[in-house]
Amino acid sequence: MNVVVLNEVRKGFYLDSVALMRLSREVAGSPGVIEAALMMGTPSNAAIMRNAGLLEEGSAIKGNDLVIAVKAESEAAAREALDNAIKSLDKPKTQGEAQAAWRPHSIAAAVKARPEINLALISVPGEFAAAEARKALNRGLHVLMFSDNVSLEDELSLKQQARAAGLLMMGPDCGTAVIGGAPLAFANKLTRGRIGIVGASGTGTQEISCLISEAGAGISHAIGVGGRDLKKDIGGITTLMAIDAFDADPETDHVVLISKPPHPDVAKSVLERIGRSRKSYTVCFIGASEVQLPPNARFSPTLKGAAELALGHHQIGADFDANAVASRLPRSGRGGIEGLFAGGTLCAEAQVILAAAGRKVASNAAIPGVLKLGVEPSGGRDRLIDLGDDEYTRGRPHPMIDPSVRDEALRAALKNRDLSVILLDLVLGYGAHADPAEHLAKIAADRGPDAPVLVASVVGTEQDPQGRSAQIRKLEQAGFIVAPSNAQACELAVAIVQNAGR
Amino acid sequence: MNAAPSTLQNKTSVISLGASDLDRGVESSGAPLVRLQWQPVGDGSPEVAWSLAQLVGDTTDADCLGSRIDRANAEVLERILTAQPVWVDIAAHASEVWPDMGRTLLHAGPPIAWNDMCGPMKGAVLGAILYENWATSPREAEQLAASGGIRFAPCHEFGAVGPMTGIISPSMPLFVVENKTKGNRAYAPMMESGGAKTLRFGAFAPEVIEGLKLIETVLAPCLKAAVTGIDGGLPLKPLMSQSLHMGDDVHNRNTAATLLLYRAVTESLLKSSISRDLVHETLRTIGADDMFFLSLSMAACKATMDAAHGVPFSSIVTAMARNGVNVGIRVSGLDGQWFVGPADIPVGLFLPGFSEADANPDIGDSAITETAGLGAFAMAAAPAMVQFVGGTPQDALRYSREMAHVTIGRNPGFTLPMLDFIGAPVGIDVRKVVDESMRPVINTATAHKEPGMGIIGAGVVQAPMKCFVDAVGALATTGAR
Amino acid sequence: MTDQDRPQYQQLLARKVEVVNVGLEGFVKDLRDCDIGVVHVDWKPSAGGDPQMAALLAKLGV
Amino acid sequence: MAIQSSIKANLYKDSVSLMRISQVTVARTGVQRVTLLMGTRSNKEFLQQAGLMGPALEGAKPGDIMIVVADDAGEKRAAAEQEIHSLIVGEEPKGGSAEAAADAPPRSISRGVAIADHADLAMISVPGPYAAAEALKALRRGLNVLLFSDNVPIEQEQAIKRVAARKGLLVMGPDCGTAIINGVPLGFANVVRRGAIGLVGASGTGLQEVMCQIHRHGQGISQAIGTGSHDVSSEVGGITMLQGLDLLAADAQTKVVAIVSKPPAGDVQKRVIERAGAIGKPVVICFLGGEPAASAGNVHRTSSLEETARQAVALAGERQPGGDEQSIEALATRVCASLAPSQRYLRGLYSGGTFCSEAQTIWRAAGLRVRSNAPLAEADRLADVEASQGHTAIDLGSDEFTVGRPHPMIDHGVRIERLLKEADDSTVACIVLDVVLGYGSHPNPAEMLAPAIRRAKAAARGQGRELPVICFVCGTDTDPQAYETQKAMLADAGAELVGSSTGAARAAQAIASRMAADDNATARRVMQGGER
Amino acid sequence: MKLIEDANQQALGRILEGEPRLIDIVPARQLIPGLRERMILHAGPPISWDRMCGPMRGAVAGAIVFEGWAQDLPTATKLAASGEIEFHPNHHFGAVGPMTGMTTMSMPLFVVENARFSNRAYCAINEGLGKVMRFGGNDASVLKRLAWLRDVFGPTLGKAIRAAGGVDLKSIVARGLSMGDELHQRNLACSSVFLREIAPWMARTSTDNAVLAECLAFIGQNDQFFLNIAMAMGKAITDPANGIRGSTIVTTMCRNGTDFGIRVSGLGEQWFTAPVEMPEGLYFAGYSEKDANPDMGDSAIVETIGLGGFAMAAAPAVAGFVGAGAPSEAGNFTRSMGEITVAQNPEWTIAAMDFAGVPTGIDIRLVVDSGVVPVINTGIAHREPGIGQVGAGVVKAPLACFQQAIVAIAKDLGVS
Repeated sequence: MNVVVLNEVRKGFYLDSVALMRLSREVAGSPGVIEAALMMGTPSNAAIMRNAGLLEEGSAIKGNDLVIAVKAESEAAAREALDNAIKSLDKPKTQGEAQAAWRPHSIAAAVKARPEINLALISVPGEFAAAEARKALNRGLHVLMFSDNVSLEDELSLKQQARAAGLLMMGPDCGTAVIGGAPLAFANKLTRGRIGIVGASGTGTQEISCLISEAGAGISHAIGVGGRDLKKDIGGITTLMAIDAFDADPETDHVVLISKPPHPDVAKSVLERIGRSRKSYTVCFIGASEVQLPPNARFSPTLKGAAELALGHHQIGADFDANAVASRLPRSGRGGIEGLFAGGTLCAEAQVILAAAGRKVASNAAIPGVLKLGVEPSGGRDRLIDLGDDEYTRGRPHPMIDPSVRDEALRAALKNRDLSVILLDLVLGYGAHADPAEHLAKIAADRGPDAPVLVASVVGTEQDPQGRSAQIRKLEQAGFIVAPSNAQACELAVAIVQNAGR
Repeated sequence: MNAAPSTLQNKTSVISLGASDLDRGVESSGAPLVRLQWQPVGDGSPEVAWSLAQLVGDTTDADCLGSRIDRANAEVLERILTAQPVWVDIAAHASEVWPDMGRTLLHAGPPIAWNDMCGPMKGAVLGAILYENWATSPREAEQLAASGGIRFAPCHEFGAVGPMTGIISPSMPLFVVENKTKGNRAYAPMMESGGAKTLRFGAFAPEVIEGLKLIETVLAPCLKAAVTGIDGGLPLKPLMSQSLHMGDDVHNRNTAATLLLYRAVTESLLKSSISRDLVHETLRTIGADDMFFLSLSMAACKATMDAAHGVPFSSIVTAMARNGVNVGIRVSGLDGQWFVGPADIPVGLFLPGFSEADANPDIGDSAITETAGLGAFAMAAAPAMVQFVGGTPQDALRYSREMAHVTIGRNPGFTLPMLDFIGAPVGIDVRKVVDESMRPVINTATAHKEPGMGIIGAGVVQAPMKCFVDAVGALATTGAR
Repeated sequence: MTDQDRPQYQQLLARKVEVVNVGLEGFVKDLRDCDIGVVHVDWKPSAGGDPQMAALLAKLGV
Repeated sequence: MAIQSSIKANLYKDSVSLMRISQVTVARTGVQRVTLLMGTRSNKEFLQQAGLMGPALEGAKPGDIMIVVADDAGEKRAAAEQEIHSLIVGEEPKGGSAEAAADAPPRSISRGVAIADHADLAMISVPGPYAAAEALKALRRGLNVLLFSDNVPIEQEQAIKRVAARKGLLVMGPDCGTAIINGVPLGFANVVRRGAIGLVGASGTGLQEVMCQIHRHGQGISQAIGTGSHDVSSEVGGITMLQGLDLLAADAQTKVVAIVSKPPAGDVQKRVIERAGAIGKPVVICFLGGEPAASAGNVHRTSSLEETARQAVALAGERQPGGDEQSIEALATRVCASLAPSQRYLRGLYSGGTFCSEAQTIWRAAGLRVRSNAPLAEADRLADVEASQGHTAIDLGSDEFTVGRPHPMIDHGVRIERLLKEADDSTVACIVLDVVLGYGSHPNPAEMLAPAIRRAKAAARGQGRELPVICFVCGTDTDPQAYETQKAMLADAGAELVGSSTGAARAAQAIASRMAADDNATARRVMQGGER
Repeated sequence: MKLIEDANQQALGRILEGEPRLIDIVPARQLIPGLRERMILHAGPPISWDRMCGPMRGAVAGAIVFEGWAQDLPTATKLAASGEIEFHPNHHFGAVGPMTGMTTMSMPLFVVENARFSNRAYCAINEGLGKVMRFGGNDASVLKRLAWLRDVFGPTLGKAIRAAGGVDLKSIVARGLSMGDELHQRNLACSSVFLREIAPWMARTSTDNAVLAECLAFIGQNDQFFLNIAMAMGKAITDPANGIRGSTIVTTMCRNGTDFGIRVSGLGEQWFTAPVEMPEGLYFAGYSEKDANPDMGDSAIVETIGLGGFAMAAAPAVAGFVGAGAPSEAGNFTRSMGEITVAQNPEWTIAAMDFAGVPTGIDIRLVVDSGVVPVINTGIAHREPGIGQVGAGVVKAPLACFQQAIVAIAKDLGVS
């Protein structure tokens, strides 16, 4: 057998002998290596190495020198083992369990401590968020930026930087994403499957992913892009990258794109990109009228409709008949609807449905064609309020985290003699309140005998920490009527007021 | 007959062992509950379990055997903690200490006959015979040993301790350590330099004999001059204490202690009348061997533990020693008896070219350091040591914490920085070893199983449960009489 | 095109996500519950909360 | 400022350690000033200059620690000095810290005691040969013991009970299946409300049945003390039973005491009855299977579990609960109507040993000869435990059935096999099953038994017979298994539900008597040529 | 920025590649050409007499008397206040000094040579404990010891060092780290290893047994003896790393009892200063915070190369000084310092951290970004001159220095 001995001497490099023995064992385990030793060059150590045939004759070493000696079956194996030994000598060490009690103060330190990290989830106050995101991008991390209040310029420059580095910049104001089953920020526990989601809207993504998951199909990934990604200024940078990512993902067959109606230029480039994709698409521009689509895409103006298209025309909540439910309710002669939404996209979907049903609607987060609340008098209109909007959340948590944000409005609505129906949504999942149904039930318990009908839908899955059916049961016990989806809750509200009007 | 009305008035707080299904009622009631991960004690025999139960102390029954043992143990612990081992002298020859030694060779571990000795021990015996000129060739030496011409006795029975094979022959110089508290003395041979080829690892080649002669003629006189130059001798406890704060366990790592010893003798040596050449040679020898202090560490521990030996009823281990075949322990309250069990092969790292197949079972008196609460018991002081068993620094802390479960006290003189300066656990109670089924851990070097091959690695080993089980049995029998 | 040649973001979906969490600590537990590796940063505003300094730093490339 | 000084001799500490100890002491005790220095000459000079040198420190050697505490308040100085000494020795890592959590879980009683919150009772269910040793260790550390384990050597049992008696501690067991101490259910135990009745029992299931019935009568249990089955033997002398009586006598919450046991050995029985007579509270004694005895003074004698529970509840002043004799008669009549003449024998398949004894007692009292693997009289021992013979009551919890497998209260497999086997026997008139709920028992016994009952009944029906299965559920509505649901599931399967073990045995006996009577009538009719 | 990253790698490389050897002991005037009569080098960034703290003034007065520029201390003080004495930082002359850091022409200095870059750095000999000039001591006993160091000890040890052919320092530090030293507050092991290396050579080169014993005893009884050598080593290692355009690596941290000053590689000789903080720590019996002087000395050069507070994990005993944390938490100091440094030094490892290298190369960007500032292990001087050390503890570098440096480097690189 061909035996090669290689020596390397590091002058004046002292290491504890025990550490060296451990390294010796590691190196000796390399392929093709017969024997290896890392030792300080004391005379007795030199003797040991000579006896083991590890030391070249005539090598002059001193006690302070570190000798790395490798005996191997080939020059290449010896060289490689030697290089590895030197590398492991010089490599920074990460510490094991002792680190548990210690927390890094910066992204840089976190990445140093755990080099496997590949994504930063950033939810610091908006004014600092861009700087943190930039640091994360600098370190080669994808970013999910939950924070909002980031300037458009910052958003654009971050997304440009990300694109240049081949990194995904989700957000700012990205409420949810699910990457490979990892719930990022507000997200539901979903069945895994072959449908992907690209969402410019957090609660929209949640509603669609939950409807799909509860219908028995599953989600591969849900990529959030942030509320402004499809604005003209940003140009859909992240959306386009997300489409690329899904094209490359063998786990995904079909993709749902959810957004408010984008700027026409951006819509054009996004749809054009979709047209080049090998996957089929469902496009949901909430409230938009039918748009010009490539052949591999279908369109829906509502979340439920989008979910149904993605499921292959499977009808969601088929056994829920809004008119039948409404007809069983006692009639009241009033007729107004008030919607109190935690999810902004759910509020938008409600506007679409109510408007389509011929209702006169006003909202603080009005979609095109809907009256903006507070701008003109809204008397006689249904009011659909997005309680996650800035005016309600300034200095307080989002209603998904703290449902009490909605309390005041709900109490007032319950006493409002002009209303027939109060429409509510309940968002479950990670990040959300631990038991929102219990909270709502408590508030509703004080209502008078002739209070408006409470109609709700629950965005969530059975696997969610709160448990979808448990939450529904709690609501039903408290006298709410719970529809299978937000869209159906809206339809029911319409049916009730129409019934009342007859 | 007394009833126990207190039972019913107290809030009930339960310890549960055995079937965990039975805990559910207690859990549901909200009563405090501690579940034990019970397993049969010691070697798993019910008889031992019952014997052991007889030895448990009882604060309300001062006359029961267990309470007597507890009192005796408190006395033993006091003796251990108050010991003041001081290096006072070098005996130029062992025969000065024991004038009627004759052709006696002292060895490590419990008693053993020539035929039963392991390879390294036999090699060391041959070496010692050659060194003493009782024979002129290894062959002749072997005949002499085999013919019964040599008396063998454990070092421990002579107040001495020897590392690895631990051979002490009449001409060898010895460290003399005195426990100033009790006035007893302990002895240990000097560490040979010369790398792998040493008598303590069973080598007997001519250069080994030369090395021993050098110790006798150079090192011993120099160190004698050095120690006599230090007024009152060199107190070892502060030095060892300090070295624990410098990463030593004073068993397998003596780097800092040796350095501190070097510093302590340098001045004294230079002031002495010894020639500069010899001084230079001595300083070079000590300076080149990071383990040089081990002999003094062992002698200090021996002086400490001997003072604690012989307290009737005590269940504290006063010696753990291995002869390469068996591990033997001595128990304070069971004077004159060894309790032995088969020695294990240390688990650890090997020098290049060697493997576990070459290893001799555990050998040497150096486990006296663990007996005195150092070595593996103070592993938290020496995180580098756990590398031997592939552990992390956290494991070092775990060793020191776990050993506290088999000891009765902590030594405030030997504190562990990484455990916030808590004292190292000390005073191995054979009852606790058996009750916890937790064997004392020992840091050790590994010898080649063939004589003369020397050190091939280092690691940790555990003393066999049988020693402790037998000691428990003996305590129960003695106590019952 | 092999997997290695693709831009990183196209590989993201095929990799196990490992997260550094900066901000709301509540997200950490959710991720851990899903067996996702996560390190939480004990975050304080960069540069002691001085946005100008923070911006400067970002430009100097932290 | 007063100065107090002392020496900790012969202990070296480096200056950093000493500074830390001083600092911690000041922080913890609020003492004004602490100075710790090794006794070197220069340190002594320093103390001299600082005016801190006390006479106690003159003799300090360089290897000694000089301790100087300064404060106006003497108690603060003392507290500080104590703190210093404990800090010098070092403090154990705090329990609950990450450090301690990293430690191996406790394996020994002594470590258990160290980490527990004032433990006062050890519940031991390790294998019998080891159990007494653990019990002794627990007793030595001042714990009462519930010894669930059986197969404990008798001399070890005697030894631990002697130690316990001397220390005023209680050893419940060996072979003690259940107890309730201060509301804490131990071993196999039902969830019952707390109340005025204290129980002492040598039998586990007997105690469970009595406490469940008391609960169902609306009363509750103050304490239930198990003694283990050997306690009332002459070797052990009823140590625990007598202790238990004393305990309940002294327990303020206990108004009435009830004892449930197999008949103790002669001298033990005498002592127990004597002691019971002297405790100044009403005592109900049920020595199951013993000779009937008359009540005297405060001691009321009963002969069934049901009667024991009723009597105790009555004495507790609650009310006089009624029996269910009438419904039992009705049941027997109804059941017998569908039986074939060949069906004459009773088969009790019990998981609870006491139920087996009680059934034998009741059946024997009605003049039936009952064979058993746990017979009241040796002459009635079953030759082959696997083969029933005439009227048979089997304790499936006894050793021959449980070696190497779980107790039938946990695993119903053996019982179900036996049930199906009995269903094949055309001479069987009815089968009695006990269903024990509570902690420790199977989480859903009815789910196991109901299908088996259906199969057994169907098998018999396939052979042209009806097979009545009488069940009673030993449990309460507060048990984890849900009493009513369990009953409903069994009733669904066609079982005849009876409210108590005693009732079940009586019902079976009534069936046997009727069938025997029918038999006679048939015989007569045949002789008279009236039939066919 | 790539420019910065590249510059930092270069600076780091220079730090890690240093080959410091102790080669001699030589009087200051022979080493530092510019060091003249009536000129005193001091610790920290530049400072004038009127802003000097008590101990610094005390030391200055002592140094003046020691050099014979005045007969007594009052005269010396007057002389110093008159502007007749020139003051400069040690750092401007390749030197460093602990605490007050007095360097004057006749003092013997350790000479450490960085063989890799052929530069040299200097530091005075550690005076031992008790009343010493570095803590502002200036009485006769202090001056007498300085004279002995100048006349006896320096020449004796210098001879031995030369005979030994110099002493390699990096391996001594590595050993020290494995024996509980962090090289700032604790130098016991390194001092002992140094003694072991040099004692045989002293025995060989000294002919006078009494002098020899005296010198050995001086080293043997001074657990901090090695600190001054380590400081000169730190200076020798960091100097070649200075002046690399764009580099944000800190090359100097020092204090003069009034100001804390840093210098950054990319900004050359420019000082960034801020008021120095009070150390937190433990006090010797009889003293408290009230007696403490703000932090002082060039010794923070050891933190600059990853030792001292940065290597706290190696010395849990020292962590005890901090008061706040338990010794078992020593590792957290080192981990935190890992956040503001760009690398670990593979040659200097810590067993208790599973042999991780000490955090090396302080990056001002990381400091400002994380708000984590360097921690420095330090001795605490009495605020009055001449009393000496009253405790030991840790002090934090003021964030303001680093912020100023960020602004300056941004400006230098044309970033705004």
